[in-house]
Amino acid sequence: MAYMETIKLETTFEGMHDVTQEVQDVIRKSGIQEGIAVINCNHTTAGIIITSFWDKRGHVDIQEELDKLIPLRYDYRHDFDTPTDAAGHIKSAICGTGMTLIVHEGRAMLGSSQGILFCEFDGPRSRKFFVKVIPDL
Amino acid sequence: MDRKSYDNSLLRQAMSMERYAKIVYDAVLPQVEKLPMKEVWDAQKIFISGCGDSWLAGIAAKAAFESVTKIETNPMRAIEFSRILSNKNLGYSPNTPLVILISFSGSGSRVVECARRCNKYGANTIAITNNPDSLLGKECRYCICTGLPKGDEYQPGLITYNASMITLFLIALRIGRVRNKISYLECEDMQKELLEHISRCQKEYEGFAERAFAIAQRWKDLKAEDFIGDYSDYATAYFGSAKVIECFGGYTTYDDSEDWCHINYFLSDPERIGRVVVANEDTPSYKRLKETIAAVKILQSPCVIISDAKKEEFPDTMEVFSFPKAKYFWMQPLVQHIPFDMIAGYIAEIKGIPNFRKDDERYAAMGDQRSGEIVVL
Amino acid sequence: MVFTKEYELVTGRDLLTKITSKVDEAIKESGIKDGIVVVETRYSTAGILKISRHGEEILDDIVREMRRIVPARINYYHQDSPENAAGHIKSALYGSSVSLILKDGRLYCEDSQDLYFAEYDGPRNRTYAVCVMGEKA
Amino acid sequence: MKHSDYTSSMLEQVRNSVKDIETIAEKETFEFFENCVPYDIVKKIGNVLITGCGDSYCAAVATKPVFENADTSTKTGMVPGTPTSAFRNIEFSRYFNTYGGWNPLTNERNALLVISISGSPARVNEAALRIKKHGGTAIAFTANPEGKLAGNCDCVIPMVLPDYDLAPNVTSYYSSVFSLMMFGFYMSKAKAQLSEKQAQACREGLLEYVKSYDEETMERLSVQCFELAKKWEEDGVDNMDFIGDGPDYATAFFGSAKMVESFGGLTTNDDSEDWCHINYFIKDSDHVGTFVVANEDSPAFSREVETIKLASMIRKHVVVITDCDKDIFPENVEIIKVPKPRSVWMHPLMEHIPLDFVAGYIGCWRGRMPFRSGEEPYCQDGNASRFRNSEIEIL
Repeated sequence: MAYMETIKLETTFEGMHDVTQEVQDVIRKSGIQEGIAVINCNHTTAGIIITSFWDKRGHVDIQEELDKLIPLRYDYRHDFDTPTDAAGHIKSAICGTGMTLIVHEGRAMLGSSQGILFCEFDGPRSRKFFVKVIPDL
Repeated sequence: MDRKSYDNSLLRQAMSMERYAKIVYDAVLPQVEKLPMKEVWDAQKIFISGCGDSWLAGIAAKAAFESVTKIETNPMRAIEFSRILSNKNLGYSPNTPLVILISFSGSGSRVVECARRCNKYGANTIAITNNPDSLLGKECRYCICTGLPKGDEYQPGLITYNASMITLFLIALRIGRVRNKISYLECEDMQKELLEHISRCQKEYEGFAERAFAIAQRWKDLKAEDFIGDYSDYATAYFGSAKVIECFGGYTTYDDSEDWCHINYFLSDPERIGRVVVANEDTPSYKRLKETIAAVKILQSPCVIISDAKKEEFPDTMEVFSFPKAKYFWMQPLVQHIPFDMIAGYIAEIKGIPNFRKDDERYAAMGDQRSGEIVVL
Repeated sequence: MVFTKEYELVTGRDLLTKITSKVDEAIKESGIKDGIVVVETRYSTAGILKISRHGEEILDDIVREMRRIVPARINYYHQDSPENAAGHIKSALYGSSVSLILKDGRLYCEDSQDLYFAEYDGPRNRTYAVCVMGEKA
Repeated sequence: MKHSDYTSSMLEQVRNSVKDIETIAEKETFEFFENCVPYDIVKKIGNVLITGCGDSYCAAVATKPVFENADTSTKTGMVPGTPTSAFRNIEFSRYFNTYGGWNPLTNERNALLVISISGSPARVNEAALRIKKHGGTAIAFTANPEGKLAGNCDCVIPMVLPDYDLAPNVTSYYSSVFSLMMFGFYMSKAKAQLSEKQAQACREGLLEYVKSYDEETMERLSVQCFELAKKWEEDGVDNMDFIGDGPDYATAFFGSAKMVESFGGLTTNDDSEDWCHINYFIKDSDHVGTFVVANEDSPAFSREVETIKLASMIRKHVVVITDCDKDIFPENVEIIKVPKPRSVWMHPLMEHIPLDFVAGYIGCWRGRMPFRSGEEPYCQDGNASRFRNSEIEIL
């Protein structure tokens, strides 16, 4: 039986929020040993990525480099909201809003330095994302 | 009767408006320029709130905010903002809405309540106050001090009303500039024009005072004053009514040009009700206002018209206070309340009634506005 | 001898205003035939550019690329307005003066290039100066 | 003479309110609204704008919460409704988005509810034409489905209006309020913000509230208001001050308008906070009558209680219209107790009744013609060309 849970979090402005433990907890709670886990968030100015947790200053680098690639310009065509929102849409599209993980022996198979990050490209906001764990047939 | 012996606070304040405007302008401009660009951008909606005159300053500045920033702007009664407004309107997106809270002393319970409610839901707040160390100044994310010298004469509020408006206008210009809705040239010109329009009008006041005194003598025994104005000019009308009450406790009522025709047209004893209409030539409802003035004429009420149009535009039985045209129409509320302030001030002085019913000890029951209960919903 | 003349103009948003004829006028007025011409503006959100004469579309490309390299971001440390903050940088990077060689009463670049006043935060009232140094013939 | 010996068209309207609303309700069912404004039009409404002149503007203010909070919860709400604004007619037709500019992204999601019983004033027609010019939908609430306004709107809700002689209108107000509230439920139902069952419960709650103004209650209110009005006439009360917050401000405003229409009385109105800053200082406090609408579940109730205390210290004639018990208020204020509805937003439909009674009785004594008809100088504009023939400008 597949298992799904919604995880809520309060983000900060351009915050990088470690959600590795939350995801692992859902997988553990599901009781599923072998299968896949799908993570997705339903926001367009946030993203979910995997990156190294060896040095957390690297997370700031990610936001900074993204900001250089996709600056908070005020003259995007999408000017209905704010520059942060317009740039956030692009950052989110590039990073992706979810991923699929392999579940093995009751855990997501992540490398020793890998972790899952919820990236806020606007914020502070109330956010949520979904984790669904599906067992092998 | 010698006008000089009927000097009063509102008149003195009106006469020194230019000087105070300069003080406020110089104090506020550098503070406004420090408002961060990102937060200015994040404002998708603006609320302006405060009690009494401060709320009116918000209404007076609504047209300015809309024309200069192109952001939806809602002046709101303090109690509506803190208790009635649904919290869905607060903090639904980062730093939005932008809430501007106005209080000269910064200590009234209700505005503090508004600020705390914003903080609870994540709205961005700017306080406009003369006391940055006040509770309001501390609760808000940004505090703009109007910089009026302590201890001068500010009651009943006139200079403080103007200070709020000047500050609001400068904030609007800052937002418009950051969002590139007005160019540098326009912004510079508007800033300059703010003070220049006040100076230009100041020259008229000596003559206005003369006429105001004559009107005050005729109007002192009227039953009530009825004020009419639309949109931003509704603030001018409402403000006039507030001054009547503060100065001599007179009976007043107010409405817009359309609803007046449906309701207040029917007030009894029209010949004993003084009517005041604010009708500017460039306002979109100017023709409507003129129709309303025609209806006032039917009733033969004594009538004062405040306008930037020529005297000849209106029936000759009516007293017209013509103001110089403002280069930017939204600046008119800065000055147009002056004629009726003068009239109210003179009536009070002629009748010998002190401001805020200080002659009647029962009214002292009001006590301190700070003591009210604060409820954060 | 040294001859200096100041000119005024009203700019538009992102507008490149051709000033070649004014420079020529200053040179003629000075009567100098050989030497150096300097064109400079003293504003920090404007500049003087020397641009190829090969078609109007080059001007559009230049404006677009200048904006791409220095976007009008809302998160500069300098917090006047996005256009203004970017304008300071554009002015510094792209230069606010040019020096030209004057030979036999003609500008060395006369056949191939035009001089432009570049506005980075307009519209505004601006001035620039042309200075001609050299020997009268 | 007893209170019931006095009759006038206005008093008749008040006395028959319950019966009349029930007649209206019989016709105005959910099916009725569905026939007037089909589901697919209602569903795409993203922004409700309500406007009208005079009383109709009051009805807009009174019913705003119903649209905003589909769940019609008692406190400021959480459940998504539809963003709603109430406009003074002149503000909508001349100023709304005039300076800020219209937003093409949301224009077609705007729906303007224009309220006018006769449909003839220029300004309401102007408003309807304006919203259509900018891509929105105009929905008329009118008792004259053949009238000008109906012709200018995309959809028409033909209101049922009982027949009375010319008088300051009370029927038009409660029928507007009821129709708007019902339309609010219908819209929330169509947008699936309320379930079929919840919408029905809202309607039933409302009708139950109407019924709670039973004969006994009406009799009590009539007597109390009669005595009150008599006392005020004797004491020479010559100015009335009305206080209310949020939807209750509509009641205060409406009450003040009725005094003007009925006998030309001088009135003013304000909210409970600003009253303390301004109207508190009105002179001659012994001759000012003050009405405060203060219901227990109103989010502003605690402020209203403070304001009532203040008012009672300076004024002799303070009347509180409330659904809660006497003991919370100072002793020297007169309490007019009105029935408590299931939810606080229902109040504006009925709580104006005491004010209407006062206006009606004083109107009888002063012997003024309704709307001063036939009286000089008012009659010089007898056919109300001041608002019927006003020039229409569509901005």
